[in-house]
Amino acid sequence: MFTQPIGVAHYLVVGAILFVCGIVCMTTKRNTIGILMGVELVLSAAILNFVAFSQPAFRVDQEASLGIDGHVFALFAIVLAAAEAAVALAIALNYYNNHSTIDVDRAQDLQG
Amino acid sequence: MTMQADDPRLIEFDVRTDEMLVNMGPQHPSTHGVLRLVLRTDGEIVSETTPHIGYLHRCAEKIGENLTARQFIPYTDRMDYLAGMNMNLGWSLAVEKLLQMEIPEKGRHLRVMIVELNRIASHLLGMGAYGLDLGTFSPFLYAFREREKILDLFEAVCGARLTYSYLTIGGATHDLPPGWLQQCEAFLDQFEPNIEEYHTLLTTNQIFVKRTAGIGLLPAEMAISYGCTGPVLRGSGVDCDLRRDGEPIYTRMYEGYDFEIICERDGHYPDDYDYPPVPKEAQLGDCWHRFYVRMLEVVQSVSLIRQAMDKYSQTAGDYGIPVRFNHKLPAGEAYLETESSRGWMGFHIVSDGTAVPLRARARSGCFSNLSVIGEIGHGCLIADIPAIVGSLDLLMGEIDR
Amino acid sequence: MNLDRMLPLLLGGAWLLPLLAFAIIALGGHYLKKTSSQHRAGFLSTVAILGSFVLAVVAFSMWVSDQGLGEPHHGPEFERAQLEENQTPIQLAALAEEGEAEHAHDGVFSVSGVWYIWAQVGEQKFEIGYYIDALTICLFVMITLVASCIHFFSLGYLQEELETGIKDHLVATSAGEPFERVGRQHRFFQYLSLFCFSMLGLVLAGNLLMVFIFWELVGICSYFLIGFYFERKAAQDAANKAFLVNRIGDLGFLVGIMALWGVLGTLTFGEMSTKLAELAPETQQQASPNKTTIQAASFLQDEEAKATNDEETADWNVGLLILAGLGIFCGCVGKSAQFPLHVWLPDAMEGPTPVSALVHSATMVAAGVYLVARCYPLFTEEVLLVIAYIGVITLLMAAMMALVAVDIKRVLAFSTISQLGYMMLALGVGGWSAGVFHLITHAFFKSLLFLGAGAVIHALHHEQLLIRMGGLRHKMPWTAGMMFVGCLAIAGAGIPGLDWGLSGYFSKDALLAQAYAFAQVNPSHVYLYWLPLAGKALTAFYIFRLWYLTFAGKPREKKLYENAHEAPLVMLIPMMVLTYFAITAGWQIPFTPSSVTTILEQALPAVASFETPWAAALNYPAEYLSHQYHTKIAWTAIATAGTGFLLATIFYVWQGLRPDEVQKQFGPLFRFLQAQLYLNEVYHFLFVRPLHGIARACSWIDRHLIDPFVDRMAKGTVNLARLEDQGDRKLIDRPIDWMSASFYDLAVQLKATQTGMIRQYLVFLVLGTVGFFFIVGYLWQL
Amino acid sequence: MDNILWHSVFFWAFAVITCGFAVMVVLSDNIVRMAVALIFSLSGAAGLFLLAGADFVGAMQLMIYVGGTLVLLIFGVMLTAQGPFISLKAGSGDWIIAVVMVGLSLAMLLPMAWSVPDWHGPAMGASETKTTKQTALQEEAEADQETVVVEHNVSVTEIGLSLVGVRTDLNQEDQESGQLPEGYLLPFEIVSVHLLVILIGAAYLARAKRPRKPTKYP
Amino acid sequence: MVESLIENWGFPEWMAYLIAATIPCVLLLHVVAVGALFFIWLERKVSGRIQDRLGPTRVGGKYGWLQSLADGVKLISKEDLVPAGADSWLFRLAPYISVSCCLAAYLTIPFAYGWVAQNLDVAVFFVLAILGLEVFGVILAGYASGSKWSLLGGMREAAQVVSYEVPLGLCVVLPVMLAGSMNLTTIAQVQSGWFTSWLIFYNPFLFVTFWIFFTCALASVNRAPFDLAEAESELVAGFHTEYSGLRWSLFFLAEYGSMFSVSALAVLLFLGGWNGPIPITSWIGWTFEYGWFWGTLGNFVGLANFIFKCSLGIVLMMWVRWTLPRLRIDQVMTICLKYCLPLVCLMLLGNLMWPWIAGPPSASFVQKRYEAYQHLHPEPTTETEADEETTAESNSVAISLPQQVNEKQKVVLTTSSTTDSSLPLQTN
Repeated sequence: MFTQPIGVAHYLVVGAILFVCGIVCMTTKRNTIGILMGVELVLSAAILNFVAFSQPAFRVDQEASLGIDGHVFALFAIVLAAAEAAVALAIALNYYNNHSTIDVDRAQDLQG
Repeated sequence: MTMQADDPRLIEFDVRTDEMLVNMGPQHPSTHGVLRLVLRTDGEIVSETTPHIGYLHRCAEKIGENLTARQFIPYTDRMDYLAGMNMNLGWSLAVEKLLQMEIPEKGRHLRVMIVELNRIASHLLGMGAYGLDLGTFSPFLYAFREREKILDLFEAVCGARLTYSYLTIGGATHDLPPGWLQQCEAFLDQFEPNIEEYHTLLTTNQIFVKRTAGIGLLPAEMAISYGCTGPVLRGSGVDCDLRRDGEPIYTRMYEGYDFEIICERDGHYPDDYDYPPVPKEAQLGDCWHRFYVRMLEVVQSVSLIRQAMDKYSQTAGDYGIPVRFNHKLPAGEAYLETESSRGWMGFHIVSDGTAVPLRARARSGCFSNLSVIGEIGHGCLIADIPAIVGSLDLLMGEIDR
Repeated sequence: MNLDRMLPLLLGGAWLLPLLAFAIIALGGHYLKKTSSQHRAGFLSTVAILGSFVLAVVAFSMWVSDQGLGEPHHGPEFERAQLEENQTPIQLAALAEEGEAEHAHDGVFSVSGVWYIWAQVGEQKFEIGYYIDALTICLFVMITLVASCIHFFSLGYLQEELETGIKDHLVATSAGEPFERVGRQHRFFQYLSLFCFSMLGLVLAGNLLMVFIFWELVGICSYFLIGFYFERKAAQDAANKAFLVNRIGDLGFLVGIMALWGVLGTLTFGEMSTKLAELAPETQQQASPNKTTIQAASFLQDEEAKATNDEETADWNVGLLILAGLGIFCGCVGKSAQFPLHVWLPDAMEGPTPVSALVHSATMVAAGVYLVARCYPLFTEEVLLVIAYIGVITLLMAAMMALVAVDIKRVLAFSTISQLGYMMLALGVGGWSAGVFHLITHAFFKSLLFLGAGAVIHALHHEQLLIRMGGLRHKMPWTAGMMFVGCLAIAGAGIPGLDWGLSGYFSKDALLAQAYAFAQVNPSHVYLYWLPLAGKALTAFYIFRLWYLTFAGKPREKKLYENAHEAPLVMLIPMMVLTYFAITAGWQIPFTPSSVTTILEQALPAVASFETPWAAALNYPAEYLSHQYHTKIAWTAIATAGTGFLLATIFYVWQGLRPDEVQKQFGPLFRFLQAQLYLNEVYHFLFVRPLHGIARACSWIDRHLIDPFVDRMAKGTVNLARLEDQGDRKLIDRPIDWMSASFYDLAVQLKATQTGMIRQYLVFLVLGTVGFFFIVGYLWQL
Repeated sequence: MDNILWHSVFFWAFAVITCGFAVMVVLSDNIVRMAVALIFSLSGAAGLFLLAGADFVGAMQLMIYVGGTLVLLIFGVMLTAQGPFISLKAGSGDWIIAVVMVGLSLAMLLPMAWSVPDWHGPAMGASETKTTKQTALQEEAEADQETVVVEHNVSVTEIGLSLVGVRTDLNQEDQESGQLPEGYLLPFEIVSVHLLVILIGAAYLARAKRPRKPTKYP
Repeated sequence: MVESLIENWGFPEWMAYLIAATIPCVLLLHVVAVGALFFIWLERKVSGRIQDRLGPTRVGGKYGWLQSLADGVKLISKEDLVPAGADSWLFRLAPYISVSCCLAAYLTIPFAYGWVAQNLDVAVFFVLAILGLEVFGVILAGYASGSKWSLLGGMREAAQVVSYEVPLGLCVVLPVMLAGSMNLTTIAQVQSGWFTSWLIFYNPFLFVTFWIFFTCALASVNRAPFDLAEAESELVAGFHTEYSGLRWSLFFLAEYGSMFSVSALAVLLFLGGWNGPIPITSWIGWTFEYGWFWGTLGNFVGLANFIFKCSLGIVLMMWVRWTLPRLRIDQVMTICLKYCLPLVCLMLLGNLMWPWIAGPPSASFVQKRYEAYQHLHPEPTTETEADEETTAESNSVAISLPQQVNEKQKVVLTTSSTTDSSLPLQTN
């Protein structure tokens, strides 16, 4: 296992696992902050894929790699994920402030 | 003192965190002795402080009812163990008042000298401990360096460094050893220039000023209404010092001495001392002013000692021979307050004619000073609590007795 | 002095002052209406009318200084006239033609202009303008003079109108006792000022339309003034009657104006004569006033010089012109209470006496005559003939009715109607200046008589019946004397030999002379001379009857007689002024050959009457030709007047004949005249009843034919609407409701998926995407 | 045994860390434990980035993501995790759904990941692959290999320049011909403004709600 | 290093890599451990001197130099208890996070020219990132030990991190901007020559930035006025109240380690790294041009310089610690955010404007920078022609660094398509 060179596919697998963990975390956790963590996981999976695709050494035809674009996209993704987390947390805290509960299931006001 | 809305230090709490009851417990490093403060905090902001005392209670007063007047002297030492001499003086003067006994003039000058020395030692430790509360370690060590010299002097006089029980009813247990005055003189000479150092170290240190100016603001009328005394009262601008306005039996000691009460009268302190200017953030009655009053009192005490030494050496006569241990006390009662370093120390003796007093009660200055903490100890940050407590210069021994 | 600028200003000022007074009183509000200060209204309007009088006199003096007083017209023609003194009428006609041909009269001098154009349709402008000539100036002076006197008189006469709490015995309230009301003298003077304004306006008017406007205004004022005591039922009816009858006349007047406008295309007096000239170019338009006949024949037989269409229009124009003339005259009949439309004047006596004096004797009723005088050139011969005959009929009828009238004011009313008849007769027979002169003199002595009657009524506390008066000459010597002068004037007393007489003598004499001349020229119309002569006798009889019944003899009612008293000075002075004019109006102005008639003759219009195919050639003898018969006529007139006077004295002074016996003998005739020839009943029968019938018929049609139809229509639509509503409810609503309900149910079911739980949404989201990828991934290959 | 590729070793190590802690985040109930697990997981991911030759992105991940965002989350946890909220148990029903979802999505993602042969790894034929760790000199040693892996590592200056709009990594001709896009100046500016707006919004949302009238004490 | 190992000692390739990786790690570990011990002793001595007393004298010889060893032995022997209310797993984990982060920071710090574990391109950035992680250890410790006081301590630490990281990050930008790359070696090389070429003396803005960097560094290390996290007087001992024994010593080690790394960073960025005030080595020829041996000798001198400067920095920290009282948490935040941040921005602006004010950088400076860049990205010519067709002749590496990039000049930017980021550790 350690002798085989690493390819994009390996990264994709790790990314997939991260993605799935993020989704499950989001769906099962009742704590708002838990859901935010799930979101973080999903975003990091995405960034991982970007980076994986940008490295020419990981694939057969080198030119098809994203090269610097992958990096730049990953950068933008990281920055925006941070900003998004800030806003999400602000909303969560506001909700907690007004309803004194962090439990997502209790936030059912907008139901049909 | 409620915090006004526009007070910069009012930290707006945003997320509604739950109130937290925190014990700045008896064994907390910054509470001088064993004071327990229950803080109701919300995040960093303290909304309510309630002091709990009684951890150092040794029921000295009850024991006082089974001892004769002079036997009670050592107990007074252990009340305010940093200013033992003042306690002895207080008790002995109260008894002398009951006995209507007059001690010779030389004894009085001796008493002044000793008491003022003890005041300096006490203030020095107060200053050092306050520095420790605010996080700097070095001033504490400088303070102890000076204090050690004074304790050496006291050791020379009465053999003890902390619990002296030297001044007794009728004068002092024994006279000053020869050459003591010269040692004292030498101490004073090398001590005075050092005071400048302490100012630079703390009083005018920008971070110190930031941590103390405007914190724990104690308005004059509140200080009076809570019965604060001593530097705490004078720090709030109330011009009151028993050495000058006390009972005649006590103030007679200080007759002939020219000294001025250290207090900010209409905007400035008595200008016969070269002292650093008051920073603009400091408001009258805040921690900085209390600290500043103590520092100036040290300088005042130095001048008093010098005068006392001259007077002592000039007057003839004995130093006040103490009465016998089982000296009978006349029936009746007497109450006298003296200006100790931390405030007024009052002693009340009720006797039914026998040598053993019926009731020996001590009224402690620190006790009322502590009672203010509830009032000025809220609406500030946790880090301010030690600063406020330190500025009040509390001593649990005197409070719990 | 340039007349053109000053005259309009002066007359305009005189004209507008009464309007100002009217406006102030009307708008003066509480200030003038308060009972304590009502007298101020009277003073105000009197001052205004005095101002107008002063301005009129100034204008008159300017006119005279500029135009001179005019000389009698018998100049060279006079000599020639003396020559042919005894020639036959035919030669007279020839002489007229030559005179005419020889020298053309240089047209009437007049000042006309426009103040304000208030409307313009196309190039037809409706303007407020003025047309001032000698006639206007004289009439201005006469009207303002008479109006001033009457204003002074009414200050006195309406004294009791000032108090509050006036008891009006003629009006019975429901409770039976007399009706009590507040005095309203201010209102009387308000209407009086308005009347003066409109009368002066009428006279000053520059075009027929403006005349028509003021014609109507005058009618309204008479309505107001007649109906002054509007509580009384009689006053209300009289006012209405007067107004309605006038309206009928005005209708004709309007038709006349329209026709005239159709023919001439313009309504302003100045242009009318020029337009007439254009219409009849080739006829030797008789410029000289003395020859009026136009050879209609030459006019009709248009030789080849004119295109054929000119021919038709020519006939058509003449027809219209006649219609216009008749229409205008119809207006005059209505206004001046001539034969068919005279019924309103006797009833109009309900108004206070000064009103009757001013409005129903001197001015308003004279308006008709003035209009005829003003539009004289327009009238064709036929129209003039009609005017003459109407005049004759009216004067005879009125005179006979006056014989039997018992109310002092009614007698005077009938006398006014007959005198107007005389004026119309004079104008009808071509005596333009005689008619107008009689108008002026009649204004003076008739208003005098009316004021006298007013003083008597005032003295007897509103007693108007002659049969209850008598012997008042002792109580009211001044009034009696002045009324006697009036009676003499109206009777035409004078000494033909010395050619001296009262004003009536001169005017009536000129009038009869003209009639005689006309009769001479046109023998078929000889009655136009004899009937007026007889009328003169009747006039003398009924006027002296009046005088005797009131003043002569013994008082019939003791109580009335006691508390009779001489009229106060404020009433006597105006009567004295009028008496003076009644006497001197006819005299020549000392040191000058001219008199009032000569001044009037300056305004004699150039007559351009047309020869029309219908009437035989009528010759209208020029006025100055009639002078020659002057003395002969005078003697006959005096004779008839004398007989009338004698007859009256026999009846009432010498009790020779007892009036009641005569009544019994001529019973039916007496009753016939008493009831004013039953004309009121005739009119009622002819006009009012049919009208009611028509009205009833119309209402029946409306109720029974139109209403049912409309109701049925309404019911039909209601039913239709109900039907449609059912259809809408059943056919359209039901399916739509069903659809919306079904959608709603679907929505409710779908709503269940919105649980509000974020985590479940996420699960759906993921399952959705995964499913999608599976489908795309695997099914794609198939 | 043949040559151990340290790159792969480290890759699997970091992969195990990342996935392990990610699963731990899911499984643990205590919110604080979840936070810590998340920190380790994302740090592991940063390691993976470094292994993939993206130094700058790795450092950014560490600094911004782990250093910034997660501190924020920790703040959130600290402020809210009082008393009962520390561990909110999810119902058992949710777990079943979760397992189903995991199964389905993995079944979809994994084959997809391996579907493209190109992604399996560098030069299938070559037994050895070069990783960033191996230096250029290494090639001489394997000169005999037929395909030579040209290792290309993106340097910070290139990223920096591309952000500013100058693409130094693409050869000149393509750039001139205009088919290839220039740098990322516009997105860079947009992101900066976007960030500003978001942070102001977040600050506004979470701003202190000053009580209308100052209470006796806050 | 790897190649020489393979050739000289015939290790298999992966073994070679393994060894090549472990050597730097061991070295670094020693530097930190020994450094910590030395500095603990030094702190006691310095504080004693400040407080007018001797400090440790008796333990282990003349100047009590074994005092820290004694402390270590004491700490190891102490009982390592875990409080009842604590979250045991996190409680145990916290110290290791702190220590590992602190040690990781040394990865990219060059002690002398070439003596660096991993010559990363983003070295500065990497160090900052790792320093940022250290805070997790403190927060977790604060939270995990269950007591209110430690939680308050942890929260204060978190608040402090939020406030100091931004100015710290910005201070670092200025030298990086001048040096043109984030690689610490390049930055140090740029400052070679007389001490005047040190960046601190480059322009006044940088001088002020150094002192701001120093303040923020103090805050990041929780020292002296900013040691709120473990404020004895208020919070008993802050986050590490409940810790005792070895775990507590780990925290202590982490603190001193990060103290050293921060001052190392300061030295490298501002004080010329391993270049001494006087370029003696270049005078006497101990540089790599004259061969590897002389180069290493020069490196040793550089190492001494570097260590001396770092310790000076640490002494400065100690001096500040024993004089100033502690600041309150809100005062700390105001200082970092309201005073340091705007000031740094101004300095940044000033530095940007500097070439406009004082004219373009001196030729020598540019030359040094160019050389430094060369070292990192050697000319393609010397490189083996890996790929002919891609390196067109026209490519020439003439990157003029971004600072000079301004619109007016048409910049010819060409780069070799093949650059190798790995450091030519083994030039020659």
